[in-house]
Amino acid sequence: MPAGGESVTSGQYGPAPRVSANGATRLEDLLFCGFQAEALVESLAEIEGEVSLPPEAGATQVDARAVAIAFAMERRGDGTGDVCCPGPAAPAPTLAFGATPLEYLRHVTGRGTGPNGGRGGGLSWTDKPRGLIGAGGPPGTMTQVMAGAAMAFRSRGEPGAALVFEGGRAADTGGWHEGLNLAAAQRAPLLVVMSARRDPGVPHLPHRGDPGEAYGVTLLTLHDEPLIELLDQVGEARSHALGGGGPVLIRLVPLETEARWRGLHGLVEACRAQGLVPEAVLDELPGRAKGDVAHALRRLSREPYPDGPDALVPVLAGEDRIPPWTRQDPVEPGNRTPLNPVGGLVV
Amino acid sequence: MPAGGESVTSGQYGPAPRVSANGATRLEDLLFCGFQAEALVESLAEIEGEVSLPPEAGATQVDARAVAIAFAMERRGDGTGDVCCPGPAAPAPTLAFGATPLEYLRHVTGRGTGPNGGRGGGLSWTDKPRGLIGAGGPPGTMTQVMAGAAMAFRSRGEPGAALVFEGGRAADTGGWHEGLNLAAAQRAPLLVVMSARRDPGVPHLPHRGDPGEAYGVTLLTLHDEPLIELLDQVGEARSHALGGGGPVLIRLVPLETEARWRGLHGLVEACRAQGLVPEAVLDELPGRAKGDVAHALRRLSREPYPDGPDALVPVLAGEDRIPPWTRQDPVEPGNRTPLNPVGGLVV
Amino acid sequence: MSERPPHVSKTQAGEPVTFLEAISEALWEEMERDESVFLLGEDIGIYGGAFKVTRDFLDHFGSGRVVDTPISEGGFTGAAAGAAHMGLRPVVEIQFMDFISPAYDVITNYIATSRYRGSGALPLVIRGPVGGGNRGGPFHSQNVEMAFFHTPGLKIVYPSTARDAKGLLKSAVRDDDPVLFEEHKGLYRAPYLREVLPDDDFVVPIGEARVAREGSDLTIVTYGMMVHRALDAARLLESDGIDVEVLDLRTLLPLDEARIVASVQKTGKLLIVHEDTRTGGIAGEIAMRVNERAFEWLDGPILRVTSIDSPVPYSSSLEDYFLPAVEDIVTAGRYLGRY
Amino acid sequence: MSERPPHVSKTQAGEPVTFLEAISEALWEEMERDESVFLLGEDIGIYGGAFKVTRDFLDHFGSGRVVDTPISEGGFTGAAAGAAHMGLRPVVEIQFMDFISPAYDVITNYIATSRYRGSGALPLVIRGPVGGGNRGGPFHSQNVEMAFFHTPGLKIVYPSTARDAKGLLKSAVRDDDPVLFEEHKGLYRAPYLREVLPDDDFVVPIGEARVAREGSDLTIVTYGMMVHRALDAARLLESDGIDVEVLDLRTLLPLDEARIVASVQKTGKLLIVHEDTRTGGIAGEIAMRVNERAFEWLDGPILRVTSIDSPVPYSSSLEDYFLPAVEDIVTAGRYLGRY
Ligand SMILES: Cc1ncc(C[n+]2csc(CCOP(=O)(O)OP(=O)(O)O)c2C)c(N)n1
Ligand SMILES: Cc1ncc(C[n+]2csc(CCOP(=O)(O)OP(=O)(O)O)c2C)c(N)n1
Ligand SMILES: [Mg+2]
Ligand SMILES: [Mg+2]
Repeated sequence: MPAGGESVTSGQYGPAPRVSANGATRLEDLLFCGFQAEALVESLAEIEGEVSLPPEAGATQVDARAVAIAFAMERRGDGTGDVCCPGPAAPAPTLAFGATPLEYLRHVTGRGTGPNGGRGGGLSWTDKPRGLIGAGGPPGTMTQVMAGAAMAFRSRGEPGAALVFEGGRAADTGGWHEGLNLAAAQRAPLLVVMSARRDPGVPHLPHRGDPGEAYGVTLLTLHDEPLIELLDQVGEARSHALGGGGPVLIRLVPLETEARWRGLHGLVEACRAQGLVPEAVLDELPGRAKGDVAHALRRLSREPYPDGPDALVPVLAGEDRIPPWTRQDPVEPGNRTPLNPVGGLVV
Repeated sequence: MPAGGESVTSGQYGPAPRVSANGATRLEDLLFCGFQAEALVESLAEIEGEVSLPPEAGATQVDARAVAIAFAMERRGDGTGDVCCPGPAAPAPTLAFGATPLEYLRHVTGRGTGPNGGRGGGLSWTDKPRGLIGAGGPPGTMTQVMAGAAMAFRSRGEPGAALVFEGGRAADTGGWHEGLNLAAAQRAPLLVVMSARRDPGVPHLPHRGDPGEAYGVTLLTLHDEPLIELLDQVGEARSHALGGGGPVLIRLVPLETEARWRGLHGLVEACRAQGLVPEAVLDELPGRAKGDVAHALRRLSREPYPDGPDALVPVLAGEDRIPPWTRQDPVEPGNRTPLNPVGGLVV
Repeated sequence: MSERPPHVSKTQAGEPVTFLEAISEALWEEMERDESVFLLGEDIGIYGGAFKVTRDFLDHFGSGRVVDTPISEGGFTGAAAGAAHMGLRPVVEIQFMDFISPAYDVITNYIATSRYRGSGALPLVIRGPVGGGNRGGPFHSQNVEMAFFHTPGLKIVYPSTARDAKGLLKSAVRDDDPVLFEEHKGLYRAPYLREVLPDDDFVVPIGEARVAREGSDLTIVTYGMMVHRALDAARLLESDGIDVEVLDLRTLLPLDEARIVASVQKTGKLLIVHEDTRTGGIAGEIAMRVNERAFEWLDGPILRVTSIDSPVPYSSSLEDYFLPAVEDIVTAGRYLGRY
Repeated sequence: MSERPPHVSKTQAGEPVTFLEAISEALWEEMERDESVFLLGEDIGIYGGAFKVTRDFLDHFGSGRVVDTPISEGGFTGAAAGAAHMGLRPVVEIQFMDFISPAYDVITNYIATSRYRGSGALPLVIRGPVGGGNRGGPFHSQNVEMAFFHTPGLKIVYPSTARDAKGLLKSAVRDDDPVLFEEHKGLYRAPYLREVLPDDDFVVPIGEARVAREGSDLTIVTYGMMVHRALDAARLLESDGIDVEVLDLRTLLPLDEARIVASVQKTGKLLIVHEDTRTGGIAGEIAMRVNERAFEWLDGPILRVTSIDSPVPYSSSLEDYFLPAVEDIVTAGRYLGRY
């Protein structure tokens, strides 16, 4: 049973990244990815209860806009592209940066075959070639972390940008402010999405103003724009950030639940009307995406959970970890006989 | 040697508070307090090196505006007034809320006679009757703490407000944001002064915008206004906050070092011109204030430092603390004789 | 004000309560008893709290005393300190105790030092769910005692029964010092912990360990969820002829050194069991105290059974392996019993 | 780029360096050696750092590699983690280590768990001044090891000599795991620590304790400033006929259990000395390890000399009383010697 590597690369787990170069097939890819994300979110609701899902899995309620935002980035799959933190357990940007539905499902259901062997919660999944950086627990933390990633691009003179998805309440945390302030002071190419996702029954505390205003951060507010427009707007925001304009805050105005994936259907129509994607492809795309997810779900059900001792994976480089001594043959005590309850006899 | 009480009250240490009711003598008091503060800041520079000063003592570079701001509050000295956190080691608001120069000096020089017996650093000095709440270490923390104090007024339906002095860089901390956000959400009567004090050789990271804007917090910017005007403006800010308007952020635009106490002299002239304070009083006021501080300094030089064992003051209620066993007569070891290196023999 | 709702009236009705209901009752009763008690936390009002500990509190006590806060553990814990300075008695809920970490600064630097700095006592309680076994993964499963155990000026309470949860929480609210109160999620609704509590204003004093089982051959010192595993192990060890004493610490700070020492002086053997990870766990301090006060009574090494030194793994198979099991305690108990 | 300034060229010139200069040299050399190394912290650039460790670094390495940050320990430590994900090797300065506490969350929850969560190693160093005796009061004097010692996934280094400071800091920068690096302010400019260092790229491995003095009657395990107090005490105990071995841990996490156990097996007596406060101090873990591995060698109780359980007091008289003194170590050493 593989316990998951230290640092996950696409080569090790699952197929090579399905990220195409930006260009002719980008819209097709975007649609495919969007329909996969929609299907994944539905399937998570289905399997909930059956399998254990991480506490953060509620945060999957992103919408089609998240897919378009991710697609406005430079996604490469070879370690040279932009980087993205999709927010905890959020499928859309994860797929957009090249993960497959099966990898995603393995991950959130804690399979032994998953990218960290079932150890991490949330979307603690970092895949350097694909540009994925996994989230931690507290809201706001990843704005700090991705500020640092953006600073790294800048200090190396590389033309990359960092994208992070946070929920709306993350801006209540001091950590979020510290991250944004630092990124602004450093004019780091950071895009912070404040997505309007689930809230546990309580309304946001009203931010009466723009939370990035203190730092001179550019604000982009997105409503229900057509996804093609949105792609352009976010693309421009990225260029602005890359050009030394500093971070951009992208605020997603909440959509009704029914409206969350509407943008995809609008995009299909736009593609059809303008002939951007062949009709035949547009027709079979949603079905293929759903089929993919259905296949992944079936396959998932046959994938094993890790074995208990896989919990012993090192927390430090070069550290050999042995099972608790109570799970080994205890040594006999004796007068001045070396005791070694921690494992084996000491010589 | 008194080791300092648990919680300092004015009755225990030094004379009763010198806070007069707002009214006719308020300007006289303000001037007196201002000249005392000016003299205290000078004397601190003098005694530096001679005695140990807390690392925060550099933060004493507030100016005359701080005195006026404090005087715009309801200072009572009987536990029913407004509360104030003067910022670390800042003399002006401390005196304005009723501390004497001698108490102040005892405190910052860590005398055994000081309000916490030499144990606290900074201005960790809480005096409930006077309304003083002592600062902790990190910038921003006291905005959180004073937000809670303001919430307490509000939840009890009492007409009090909380005032906190922070340095300009405090707004870089997440803690500051969390405090202000909470106060704003609760519409708590909190006045946050961002004072422009020392900076260790580095310019502020530019806040390009208003750091309170995100929370809908009212901003009051003070330049070099006459102190009488300033009293009114801050008084209005206080009323606004008390009336349910929520926190007010008071930004002090930095003054040149020479200009820091100029407001006092302007106030003397205004009082003279408008006959607000008798001439004779205005003439002898600065000298009397200086004399007071000089006397306090002389007296201070005769005041003892605490004895070492005073360090054993309890950290928890009802806890008896005994000296380290190595500073007592160690007990003799013996086979199955109760050892008690921690103090005395166990029976 | 509305009537007292059923889920905080069970004791009044003579019915058994769960560990969680005991906590709700304690809070409700303290808020009724003392106007200065008020609650702060994320989603505790309208939503009633992530685990519903404060369900219906907002309706009854109003938004002045049940304060829904922004996600800002540092900010609202700091505010609690300010309110405590003003004579209020705040009870802070941390949604999952893992998220007390953003408040680490204000708790250790400001709150814990207040009394010593001459800034007066800060009576406040910080409470919330801890512990593993719930498939919560690394961010929703931690025990937090060792983050604060080293800080002079704090008290740490960690009950294992409904009775102690209620009685200790009431004591914590009345205490003049800041108290961290850990509630194991696995105990919240455990059927085996349901009990009928006395229908009076009982409190359980902070600082006193409880003998959960008397024995003469081996002392197991433990707390929280592990009390129940230790008791299971003790029953199994009985058939090996090993008579185990189980001491439930209940309060971790200050440590009830006297009762630990007394038990070790009786049995001569000490096993410490904690759910928290191994290195730097509380076992160390207990070992030092016993060395200082009862070394000559030791008839064997002080040993410990703990979780493995790693973040709490997410998959159930891994988490089960990570946590101390009854068999681990039995193995260690046999080892010491034969020693 | 400017020339290498004199205060980081002393070793090259064959001159002795202070503890502080050794640290500056280590940073300078690592930045020259590896382009991915960069510095973040408050006032480290233009101002050169509160203790001037990074004086002239900004001029030489530029603002891309010497980053003056806002006051936001959490924010810039988190950013360091992000940069480390990208293959950089950040070295974070905390102006006073007391102020690592706002970064407690991101260090323990995010950074320490990264490798285990499958998010890859995070090679970064967090360094800064610690320790008392400088009249800094409660907020500028703390030792911070026990805030992090309990967190799996971190390393903690605490040198006591200029040589170790330089060699260990270089190792820390090259290490693939996050390392906390504590620098005692009292050692920074201590004249007795000035020494001529080898003019080559030497490193001191993390994880290995050092025998600072050999002896046969009693082992003192200690680190940091207390190494020097323990050595003073050992000299005094010699006249009592007690031959003391002093073990300087150098690395606190992971603990060099093997060397501690070996020494105790030789002497049969163990005294632990730490400047940090008593309850929950590192002595506990050492006591547990020795119980687990060498109980039968013990000819006396494991004892400890530590600071008093309180915040660090401000007045010099109080602080001197609070800190462990040479006489305290001598008293404890005599007690164990006679045992
Ligand atoms: C420091 C911290 N406090 C509390 C939590 C528990 N928590 C997880 S998600 C969440 C709500 C987040 O809201 P928002 O940022 O709007 O994100 P959404 O889930 O709505 O996308 C809370 C309170 C946490 N993870 N970390
Ligand atoms: C969390 C934290 N980080 C760093 C410090 C060290 N420090 C003390 S004062 C200060 C500068 C504060 O600047 P500002 O807020 O402008 O206050 P000023 O001293 O200028 O009044 C710093 C960095 C600290 N006390 N706490
Ligand atoms: Mg939300
Ligand atoms: Mg300033």
